[in-house]
Amino acid sequence: MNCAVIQFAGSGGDGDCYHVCKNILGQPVEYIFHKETFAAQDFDLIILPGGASHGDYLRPGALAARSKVIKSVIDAANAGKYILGIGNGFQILLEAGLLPGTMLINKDLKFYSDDVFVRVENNATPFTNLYKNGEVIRLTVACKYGNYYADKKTMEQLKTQNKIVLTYCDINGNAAEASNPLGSMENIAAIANQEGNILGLMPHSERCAEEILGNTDGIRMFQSILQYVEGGKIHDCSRRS
Amino acid sequence: MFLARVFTFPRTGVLDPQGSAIKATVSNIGFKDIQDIQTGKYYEVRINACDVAKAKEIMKELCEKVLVNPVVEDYKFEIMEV
Amino acid sequence: MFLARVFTFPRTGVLDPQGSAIKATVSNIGFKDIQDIQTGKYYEVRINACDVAKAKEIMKELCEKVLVNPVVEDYKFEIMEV
Amino acid sequence: MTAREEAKKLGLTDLEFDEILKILGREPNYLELSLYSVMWSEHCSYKNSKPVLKRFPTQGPQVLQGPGENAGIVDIGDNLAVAMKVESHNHPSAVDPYQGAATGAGGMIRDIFTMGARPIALLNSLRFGCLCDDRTQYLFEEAVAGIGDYGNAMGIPTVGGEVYFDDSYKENPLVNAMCVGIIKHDKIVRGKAAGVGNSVMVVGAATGRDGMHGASFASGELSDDNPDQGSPMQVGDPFKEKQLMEACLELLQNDWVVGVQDMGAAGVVSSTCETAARAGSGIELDVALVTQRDKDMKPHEIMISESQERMLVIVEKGHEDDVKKIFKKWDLDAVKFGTVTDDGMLRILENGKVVGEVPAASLAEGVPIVKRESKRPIYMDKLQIDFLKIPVTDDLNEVLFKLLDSPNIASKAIVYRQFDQTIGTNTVVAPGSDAAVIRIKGTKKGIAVSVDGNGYYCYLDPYEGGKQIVAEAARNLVASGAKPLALTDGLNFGNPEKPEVYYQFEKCVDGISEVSKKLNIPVISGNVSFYNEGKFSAVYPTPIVGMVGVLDDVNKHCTMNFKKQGDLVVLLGE
Ligand SMILES: Nc1ncnc2c1ncn2[C@@H]1O[C@H](COP(=O)(O)OP(=O)(O)O)[C@@H](O)[C@H]1O
Repeated sequence: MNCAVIQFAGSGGDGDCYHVCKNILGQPVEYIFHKETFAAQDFDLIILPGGASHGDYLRPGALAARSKVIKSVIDAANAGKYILGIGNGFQILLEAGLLPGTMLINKDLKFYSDDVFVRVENNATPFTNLYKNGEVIRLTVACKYGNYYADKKTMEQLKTQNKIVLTYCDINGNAAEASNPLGSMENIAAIANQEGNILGLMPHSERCAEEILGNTDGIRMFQSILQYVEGGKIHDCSRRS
Repeated sequence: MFLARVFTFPRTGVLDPQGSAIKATVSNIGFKDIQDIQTGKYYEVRINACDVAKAKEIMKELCEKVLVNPVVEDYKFEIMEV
Repeated sequence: MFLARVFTFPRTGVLDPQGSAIKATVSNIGFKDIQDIQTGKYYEVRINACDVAKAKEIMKELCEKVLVNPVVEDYKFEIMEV
Repeated sequence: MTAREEAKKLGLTDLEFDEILKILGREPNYLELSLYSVMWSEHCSYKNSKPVLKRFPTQGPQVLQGPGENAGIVDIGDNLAVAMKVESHNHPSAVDPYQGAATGAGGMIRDIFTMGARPIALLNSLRFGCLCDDRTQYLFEEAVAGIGDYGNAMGIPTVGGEVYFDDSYKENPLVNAMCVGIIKHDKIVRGKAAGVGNSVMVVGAATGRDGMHGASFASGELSDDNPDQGSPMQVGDPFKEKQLMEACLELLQNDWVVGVQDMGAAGVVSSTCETAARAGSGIELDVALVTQRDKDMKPHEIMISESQERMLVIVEKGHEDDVKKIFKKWDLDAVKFGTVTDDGMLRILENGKVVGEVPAASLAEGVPIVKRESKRPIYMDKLQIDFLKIPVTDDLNEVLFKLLDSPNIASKAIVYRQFDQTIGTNTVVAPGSDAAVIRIKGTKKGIAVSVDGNGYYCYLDPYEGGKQIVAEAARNLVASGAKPLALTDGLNFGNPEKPEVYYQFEKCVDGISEVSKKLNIPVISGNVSFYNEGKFSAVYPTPIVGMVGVLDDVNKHCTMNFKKQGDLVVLLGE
């Protein structure tokens, strides 16, 4: 699986995503600087990392979504490549119009950094197929604008099309108010686009991928994509022969 | 040269967590006559343009492409020559 | 009932990192005629008061005690009856 | 106004003015006086503390860089080293807690990447008045948000710190930040302006009028009539600093870089005279070439401005365009505005015309050292009590609840939850434990870091208090499985002109020295902040110690929670 990690101006989680692809998944990975473009066919997975692109000035992700590289990201998305936006990367996807909705400031107006439980709502995506539906996993959030908001119509669509992928919950999987620390609508932690090849998630799966860091619940997200992509390739080959 | 003053504010029905928090604080510290506070952003933009009409056109584009997030924000602007 | 519209903006000489970053981005994406962008905050406050003078007084206190950080911000407000 | 009167207005004493006359052999002009005024302030010159700081043990085979540079550096083996330093931003934080704390963190981070090290962890040490006070609540919340927003936007995890509340800090809160970076031995860069003819450049943000005379402001007590409080507050720009950090770390890979220095307090003047003094050289510069944010800036304003997110870079002649190219990639300015000379002078030009000229070393090191009187405070005798005479209540449960309810003992999660603790994917042990543990990617190693202080102990007995905090920091590291290597200190005290305060200062330093010698944990960097007083009170003597230790196998770290039922619980020590 060929991976790309976009480096927006001010990205902070780019190194973390690169590390996971290269050292944990053992896959080829390249950085792409925000002033560059790339060809969709060169990559299978494109990661928009977390951090605070452009200092989160204006609105988180707003200025990064206007960088030169975004055109390539959109082309890749249209070509059916897998796009994963984590944290600030999710916000950039929202600002770029690749996913619906937006992020408001957290409900207590403060940066929030802690482990949270999320429930897998839909494992029929390239990003979650190694999880079970309804499974509760532990991930780390770290953001000030993670309070997902969408208008009524969008929310209906997300629900009817089953595009809500992860929701905040308590350890037993219940979506209580207290287990929704950022105030997200419908406890949303991650959503996918209609076609299912773009995922935006607020918690940082890339930081929960190693035993030494005390949590490996996140690595399965990357393994899911790997399996999906590699599986697809084998499938392609067999068709060609 | 023209100066545009842009205000953005939460669209009707959209939550304004800052506004509610400030409102709660000011009630607590004794501002009994404050009914409601809404928060938004304010921009002053200086534009090189030949006339007001052109400046308006530029500002409309700037607001829609960059300054405003239409999912949650409405906006207004005023333009004056400076 | 009165409506006050409050604008805050950076005091002269105080850095406006947001404004500069937005300005840099809009130049990059082709807004050649934008000379300068300054950012501030905008508040709409609804006040119960018997007359404009009283509303003004309340607003002045609210701005100085809560809404504005005088170390880095200046402010203006307008009041209208609603 | 005579030059002497002007000097007085700028905070220089008669003795210092006489010294300037002696150095120059003539009367200084206003620009030159301004330079001496900021460089000879306590904040920049350490004139009140230098002789005492000499008592610290600063050597050891593990020390690669001791005090005197932007940060200290200690060897952790495998050609790797750790850079670290503590710095205070107390006075700015009392005026604008958000920006004061943010720019404090920013300055600290610059000190680390200036040396060529990549910052991998932040810590902080905070002291505020009682939380029942509205103003304190505001200061506390804003300072925490300010530090948090800056570090979070920089993408550097905050892994530890401490917070105490006590009335003695009500008027003058303490905000100290600590940064830790990682570097290869052969990539260490020092702040030296060496090599006649080499180019002196300013990189990063444009220069504005912000924080004028901030350094001398930090060296006076907080009061309403301090005129410097009227100058524009420094505002932090973490986005620009992040770009600056990446640009500098890229720049420092090149061997044509001669020296780099952070432009912190007293910006251009401190960075130029200090780098020149360290190399025994001089610098000739033209202020008109410095990129300016504000209109009509005067030469002295450009020289002493404290605009943030700027650095001084000295490169071999002919490499100016290489520097520009790197900085352009990160959307930053880089301009050559001076040249290294061999005459030891800091020569300031404006559009080619000389407007000031003083020996660089006299600014950096020439301040007349002040001999302060030191006197044991009387309160110390009154405070000694017999512990056996303290009555024991029947209901110890209630006492326990009371203790747990105290903000000083309660969990600090409301604070560190506002800090990104895990970005960088190295945080093995996050805040909430004795020390934080960070793994070093590409090796089996880890480091443990902790920051500790105890104003109460130091107030009761400055010497014993000083000893305690080093011991506590060392215990924290050892309990996490690390071998302590070195420490950095932040010395926060009241007005040193008061003999009782000076006594506290001296004794704390002696206590710290004593234990760091015994445990072989040398002091490799630090910071002194005096005049932490308000109208009504002075802060407790509050030295803090940041310590770093190494774990050869990071898997063998230890955390403090009970692991399983039936495990033995043993009390070690007396
Ligand atoms: N209390 C101290 N203990 C040890 N070293 C100190 C102490 N205070 C200052 N230093 C050293 O003196 C030098 C100058 O410190 P400082 O002026 O705080 O740095 P900066 O130039 O970043 O403001 C640094 O190398 C610092 O490590």
